[in-house]
Amino acid sequence: MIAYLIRRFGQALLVMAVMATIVFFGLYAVGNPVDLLINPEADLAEQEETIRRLGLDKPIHIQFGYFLAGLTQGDLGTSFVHNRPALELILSRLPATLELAFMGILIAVILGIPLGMIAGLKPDAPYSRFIMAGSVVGFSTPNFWQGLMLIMLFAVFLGWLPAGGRGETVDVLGIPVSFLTWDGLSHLILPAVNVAIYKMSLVIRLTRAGTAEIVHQDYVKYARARGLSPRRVVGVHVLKNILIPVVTVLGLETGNVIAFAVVTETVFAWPGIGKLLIDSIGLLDRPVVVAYLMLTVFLFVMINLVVDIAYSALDPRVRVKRGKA
Amino acid sequence: MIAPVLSVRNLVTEFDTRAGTVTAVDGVSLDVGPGEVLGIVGESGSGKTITGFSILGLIDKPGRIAGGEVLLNGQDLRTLPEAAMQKLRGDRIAMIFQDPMMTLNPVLRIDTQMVETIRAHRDVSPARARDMAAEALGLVGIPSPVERLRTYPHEMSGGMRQRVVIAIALMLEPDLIIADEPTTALDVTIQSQILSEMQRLLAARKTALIWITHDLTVVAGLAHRVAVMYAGRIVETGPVDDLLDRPAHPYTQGLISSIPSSVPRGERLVPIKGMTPSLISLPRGCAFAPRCPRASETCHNARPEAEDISEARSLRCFHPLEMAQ
Amino acid sequence: MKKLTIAAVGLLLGTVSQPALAQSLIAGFASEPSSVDPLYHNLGPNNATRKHMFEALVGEDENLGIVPMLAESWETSEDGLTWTFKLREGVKFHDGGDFTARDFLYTACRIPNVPNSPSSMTGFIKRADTIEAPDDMTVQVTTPAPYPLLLTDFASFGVISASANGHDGPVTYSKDGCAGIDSYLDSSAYNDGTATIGTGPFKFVEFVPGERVVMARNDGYWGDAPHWEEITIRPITNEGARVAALLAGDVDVIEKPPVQDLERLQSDPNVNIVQGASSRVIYLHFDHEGEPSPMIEGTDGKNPLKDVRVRKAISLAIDRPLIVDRIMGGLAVPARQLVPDFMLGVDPAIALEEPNVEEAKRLLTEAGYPDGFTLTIGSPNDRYINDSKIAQAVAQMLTRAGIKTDVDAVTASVFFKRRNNYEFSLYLAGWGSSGAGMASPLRALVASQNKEKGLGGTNRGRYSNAELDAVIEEALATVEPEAHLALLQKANNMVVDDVAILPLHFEVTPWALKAGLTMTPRADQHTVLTTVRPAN
Amino acid sequence: MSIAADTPLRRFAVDFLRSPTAVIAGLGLLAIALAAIFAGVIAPQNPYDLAQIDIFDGSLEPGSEGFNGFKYWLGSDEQGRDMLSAMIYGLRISLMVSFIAVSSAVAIGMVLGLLAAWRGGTVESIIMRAVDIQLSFPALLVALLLLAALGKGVDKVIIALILVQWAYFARTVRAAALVEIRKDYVTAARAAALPPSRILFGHVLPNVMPPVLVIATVQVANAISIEASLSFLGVGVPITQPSLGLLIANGFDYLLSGRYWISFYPGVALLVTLVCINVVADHVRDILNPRLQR
Amino acid sequence: MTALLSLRALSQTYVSTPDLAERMANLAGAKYRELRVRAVNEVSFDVAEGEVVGLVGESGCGKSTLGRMVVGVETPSGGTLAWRGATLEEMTPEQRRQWELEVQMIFQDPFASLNPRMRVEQIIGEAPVVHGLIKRTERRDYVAELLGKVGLGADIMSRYPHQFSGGQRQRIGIARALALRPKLIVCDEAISALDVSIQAQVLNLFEDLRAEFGFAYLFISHDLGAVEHIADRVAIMYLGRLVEIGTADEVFENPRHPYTRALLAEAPRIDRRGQDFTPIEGEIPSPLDPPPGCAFHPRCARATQACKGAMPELRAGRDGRRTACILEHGEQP
Repeated sequence: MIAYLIRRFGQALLVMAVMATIVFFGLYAVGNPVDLLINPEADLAEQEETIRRLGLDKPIHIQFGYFLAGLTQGDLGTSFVHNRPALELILSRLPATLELAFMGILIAVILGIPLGMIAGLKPDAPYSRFIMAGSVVGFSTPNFWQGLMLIMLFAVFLGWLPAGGRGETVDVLGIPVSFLTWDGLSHLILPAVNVAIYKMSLVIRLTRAGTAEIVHQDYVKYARARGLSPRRVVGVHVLKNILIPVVTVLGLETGNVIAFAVVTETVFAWPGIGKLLIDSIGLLDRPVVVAYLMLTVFLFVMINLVVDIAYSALDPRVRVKRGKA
Repeated sequence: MIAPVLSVRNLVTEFDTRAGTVTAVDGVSLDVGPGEVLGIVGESGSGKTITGFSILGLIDKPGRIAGGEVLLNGQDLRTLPEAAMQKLRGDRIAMIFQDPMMTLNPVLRIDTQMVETIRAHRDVSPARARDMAAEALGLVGIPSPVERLRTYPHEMSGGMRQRVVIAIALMLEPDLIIADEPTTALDVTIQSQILSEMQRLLAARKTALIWITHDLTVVAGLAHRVAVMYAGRIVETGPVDDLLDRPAHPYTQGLISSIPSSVPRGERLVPIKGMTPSLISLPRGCAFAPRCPRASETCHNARPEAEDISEARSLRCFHPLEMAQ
Repeated sequence: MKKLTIAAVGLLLGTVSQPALAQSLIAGFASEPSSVDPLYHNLGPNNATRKHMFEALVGEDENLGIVPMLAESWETSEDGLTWTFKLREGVKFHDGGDFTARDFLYTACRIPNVPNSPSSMTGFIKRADTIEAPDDMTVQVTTPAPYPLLLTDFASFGVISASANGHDGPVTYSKDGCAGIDSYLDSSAYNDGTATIGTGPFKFVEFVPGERVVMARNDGYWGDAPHWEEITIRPITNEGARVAALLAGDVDVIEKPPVQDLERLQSDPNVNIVQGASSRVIYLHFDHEGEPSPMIEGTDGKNPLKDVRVRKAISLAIDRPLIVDRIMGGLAVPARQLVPDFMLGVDPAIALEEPNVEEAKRLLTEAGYPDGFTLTIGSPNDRYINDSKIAQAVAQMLTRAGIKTDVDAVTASVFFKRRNNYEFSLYLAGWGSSGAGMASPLRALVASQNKEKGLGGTNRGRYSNAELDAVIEEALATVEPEAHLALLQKANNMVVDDVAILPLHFEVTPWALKAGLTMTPRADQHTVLTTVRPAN
Repeated sequence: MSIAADTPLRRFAVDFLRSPTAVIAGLGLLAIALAAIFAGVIAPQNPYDLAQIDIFDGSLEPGSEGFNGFKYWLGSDEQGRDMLSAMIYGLRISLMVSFIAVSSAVAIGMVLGLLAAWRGGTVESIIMRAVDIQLSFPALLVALLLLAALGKGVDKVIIALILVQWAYFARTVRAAALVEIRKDYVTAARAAALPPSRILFGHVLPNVMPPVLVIATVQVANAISIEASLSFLGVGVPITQPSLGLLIANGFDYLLSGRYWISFYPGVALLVTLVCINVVADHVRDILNPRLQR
Repeated sequence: MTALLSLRALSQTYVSTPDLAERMANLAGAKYRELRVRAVNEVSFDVAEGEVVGLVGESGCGKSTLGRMVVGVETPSGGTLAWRGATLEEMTPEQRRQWELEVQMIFQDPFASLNPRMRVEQIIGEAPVVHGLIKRTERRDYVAELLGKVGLGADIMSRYPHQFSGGQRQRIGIARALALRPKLIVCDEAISALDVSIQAQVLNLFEDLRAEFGFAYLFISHDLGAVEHIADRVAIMYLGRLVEIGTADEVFENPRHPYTRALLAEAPRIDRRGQDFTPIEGEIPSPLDPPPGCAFHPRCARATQACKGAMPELRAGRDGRRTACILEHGEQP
């Protein structure tokens, strides 16, 4: 287990280092943030002054050196635009994104697994075909288009739910969450559904494929031969085995949601890190972009870790390989 | 004669495939008495495994039991509702599967799988069920059964796993155990251990056993009576010594003479020519006719019916071998 | 007329008698202020937000005319080098402190010293040699040369409270740093509200980046009491989402509804559209220097854009009213000069050109390009209203006149980088003029690049005309209004005659409000919620 | 032995034709591909030729006639582009981008994956670490950053898509190849002392292809979707050569204004294309999955 | 005369060393150590031209690994392997090629051993063309001839493996091995996946081919009956080591090693009825952690203290038979 953790963190550090370096130099190549930050009426002298003030007059490798020096002290740099530590800026937006991501995943799982199992148990029934057709469509349409349609339908035509933004939040342990009030929840539903549709289609497909395969396994037939009730066979013997691929994929998808939230957050004006990233890329706010990427990699690794732990809780066979000593 | 525990009459099981309906089990009749071991011998595709599942009523789509009776202690199981069948499986009739790797659910501990079986049939406390499970494990020669209960299937060797499965089968003292090639996947020394345990336990309990195998040599040492299956039909039955020493059906004769140890070293084997027919395109007459050295015109056109050729033996053949005595 | 007055009074009474109704306002902004520190970042949304809480020494009305604000009156000395501002009496900061000349001096001191400012306000005070306070209610400013745009500069930044910034003693301003002040507050002190103390009609309540800025009515405001008890600014960057939020009732007013939605919004009884001409001109700038020019082909390495006949041909080929009609949905005013009619420096004698493709082709032939050439227009695709669509329409029109034109539309960051590296032969951009009127685009867009004099800062077409430079410099040193105007017009005529730059249109800024609300549009496109009020 | 089945390909075809849904989707896909390939012949207008489109005909409703008599069956956008033509050409861009990107990614991933599986050791470690790094990062973000750095352009979108997809194939190929290499037919080939290149490309590769092809099909759909999302976010293909995604993004501005057709029809076209691809891929996967066969 | 194949102390050890992360973890107190599996442990025997040697053992005893080393698919980690007197190290490229071609293999699983995407003609004819044994134009005729030898018609040449039954596939696999004109064929459980009635056919085919071409076979199997039937000499393996080797008659009639005895006693036979099984106890130990001394001692009824101490050597006893058991050796004069 220790070796496993070391391996994981080693890999994370490597990815973070590679990414940070590439992006640091990559964004430098894109352009000069001052061109965007500065008021166009400012004259050339003032532009140069700003460049100097932000440390952008130095050669790129020197800037990178400063960045590395800061890094050793846990300083990921200060946003050019917001004049706040990049990490703090991201962390302030992170709860919103995480809330969105987890709500989306939750919806996907709560609806997706039962639907997928139904479709897998009775693959030829009309309702199963309907579920699968729906999942193909959900799987196929781009996220932004779905978001748009949701807004059109529920916010504009029906007027049931707000079209965007984050509603009222309540602090829980110092973290603002919005699902505890009706206002907050009503703002959360549409974007969460937007996030959920694709994941749900994925979960349905995975669950269906898993169910269709697992019901033919010997141990399922054996469970029936032992006189177990169908409820127990499906609810324990089949479900627990299906959860293994579903958890694996969902773990990866949670990371993807955090990244893909870029689109959803743009469409729904959800104040999360995805929007921050788009804005920061647009404004070439390099410290924020680099810090975002490093944080995302870190989150990925943490999520993968959690997934692996969940995975070994679900699948005892994995533990042997890990536990060898 | 003592009333048989299980009596199967004219059992027919069909499968719908793309190429049409396939009769996997075609008019099978057999009896097993208390404490008796019946060996069903056949090559792959002969329908021996399907026969086992048909007795338990575990035939899934696209298959179905198309006719016949399955009498357990005189009661026709085919008329029982599914709920009653479910109560019966694992309790009155237990089954042991071929591959001990695939039989136990890999993600559930041994105790979970044993306790759920007991509690599906007996109204006992979980603690009592655990005690029963541990007792059963001890009975089949598993050392330190209480600790073993907490392990997962993959943590055991193949032989140990098969012992667990046998323990589960014996646990509720069924009237009948159907064992489908339970030692094929095991090494010779382990097979020998399992066979020895089975002999010991069955003799003590008067449990009827149907032992399905492709290996005549195992049957020779274990069974009281033998039924030989070919292409979905039982072609010959009889007491083990009688049948193996004086086979009447050319197929049985062929099987015996295919066994290398049946002839002295250096002598040529006399194999059956040709290959096992596909169930999709069975010949019109006797299914064995194309491979049979004794086949006549009749054999190619008409199906032989089962006939009793002596008190204990029956046969499906137009041209049986002469039996000494 | 009398009836109307009664109705108005009734409405006023109604509002007074029902103070609980509709007293809070939520606005959807297209972009978010990067800070609520008024001196941190010279950026549209920051300045718009600032106007609610912080006031400048002098104000700009909706057409960017100069009006008294914290200074009640001012005068210039004979030589045009000394300005004396009389401050308004009785103005109090949100924390109850009195506004005095000391605060203005402190503001001037902090401007060049805001930590990490990405785009500071320094340009607005650097023309001043000295800033002094002869008494608490007077500010005296001297400039090294006559400088007519000082008022515009002083209208551009909000005055902060010295005390709230932790400075209690007297302030002495000096260009090289103010004695006695060692450090200045970081903008984070503003973002959390500790230093966000102004004199404006609204007080700071909270700033949640990415989510909202909330402000409450300043009951001690010296001017007209604002209508709203609480206002909230929510950034909703996506156009569609912004409209949807308005239609769904999440917000009461949005800025910059997409022009393509206006038609529908206008017919919606629940929505009221307000629009006003802005000072932002959308223009095409030529590469006046590159030879060969990077994005021109088929001319054997020559840069045809250096030939005024080609520039005239391009101008003639473009049907500006058609662009305004089809691409801008009527929400723009075709332009030939760099600032709109209501601003200083426009020459009413210069009429809009009639598009004439035949004449354009003739001019091209005359210039030696009978078969035209191949050209690519550079354009941002997310900076101005329909920017890349305008570029496409222009490309279409130029193609019809014989210049095969393609469009290279990229995101703003990339566009500006490439523009500043002179990678375009012809590019589309926009310019929002300040209250200075024509002087603003003249000195930035067409004056030769000159770092010392602060000229040509955005002249990325590298147009250089010594004669024009002389006129502009003279105008910028002439304080006397009429003479100043005459010089601006003279320069303007030179620019138009030489087709130095090619204005396409002025943006008209739309706002969409809930039915029953109205507001005053501003030419600087700032959304100032103080002007939002129930319509009658 | 199944009837009339001769070659693996023919067997596959027979299985495929058994599902009406898959056949319809396959035919739809074929029609879409043909329309895209022969866009120049089929489309009534060349939407990329600025001399052919006229701003006078901007924003016409479906079925309207332009002022020179041209019929806009699906309406026109604000530039006067015929939506039908723009969609056909957009489809071409979308399909071309994703097809080139995915086939390049397959080629790269396949070579590296086979190499990793065959050589093992350090070569495998290096390749697989690179794959891990690539995969531990969401595709959209990588593409977004890359395009921010490279700028717009069809070629750049393709590069970005290759970069985000190669690792996926490398991993799949390696996993599949490891399974195949352990199989006896490879041992037999090695026992027969066949040259490694022959074993790898002649024996292993054809058996690794089926799962790769299924994934490739899905990835084509994915690539189309990512490209559309990138264009929506404003970093995709150039505006004068709109893909379906860019057409939708462009029409997004007009959706609420009642000019639904600018966004709606490209959206439908995209949906139909992606659904067809996914249905075909699903079915192919089912055929190739031995565990689902009855 | 020199043996065709001779193995001397041939070993195959798989080592997995802790990686960087595991070594770092060890610094923090974890106990990752090197894992060593001695799959084949100092095995020595010869195969003469035309001789059939049966190699018997239970799963995991290393018999397949041994077979793979003999055909050159795996490289031994120790000991020597010599073909026609030349060891691997000494072989000239020409000798090496000869060894590679002259030793061929037939596999257990008739489904996995044929490339599903090749036609029969290519499966059988590819290697001889590549190695220049025949010309490309001669391939059809050559393959047809080989198919005839294994009892299949030439008309199946353009079919794919999935169109055949297990027995037919095994015959195709045999034809593939024949195509390189081998001298030694390693049969790795070559009949155990087949139906009983087909097993006999294939066994007969092996004997016929041997009679025609004079092959030597290394016949690896867990099926004592088949080995007894076909082998001239028999070698018994347990946990990577050879425990007994001798002529088939000797070994089957008079097994010396307790393990051989147990195997023979426990193998079911058609002529043993109503058998009272008296199995040896325990399970095969993990090759990762083999018992000290004689690996069989934990299961051996006759084991003494001495058995735990030292690994008994494979020593020649009377009549050229070799047995690895100290009890056997002790009995000898």
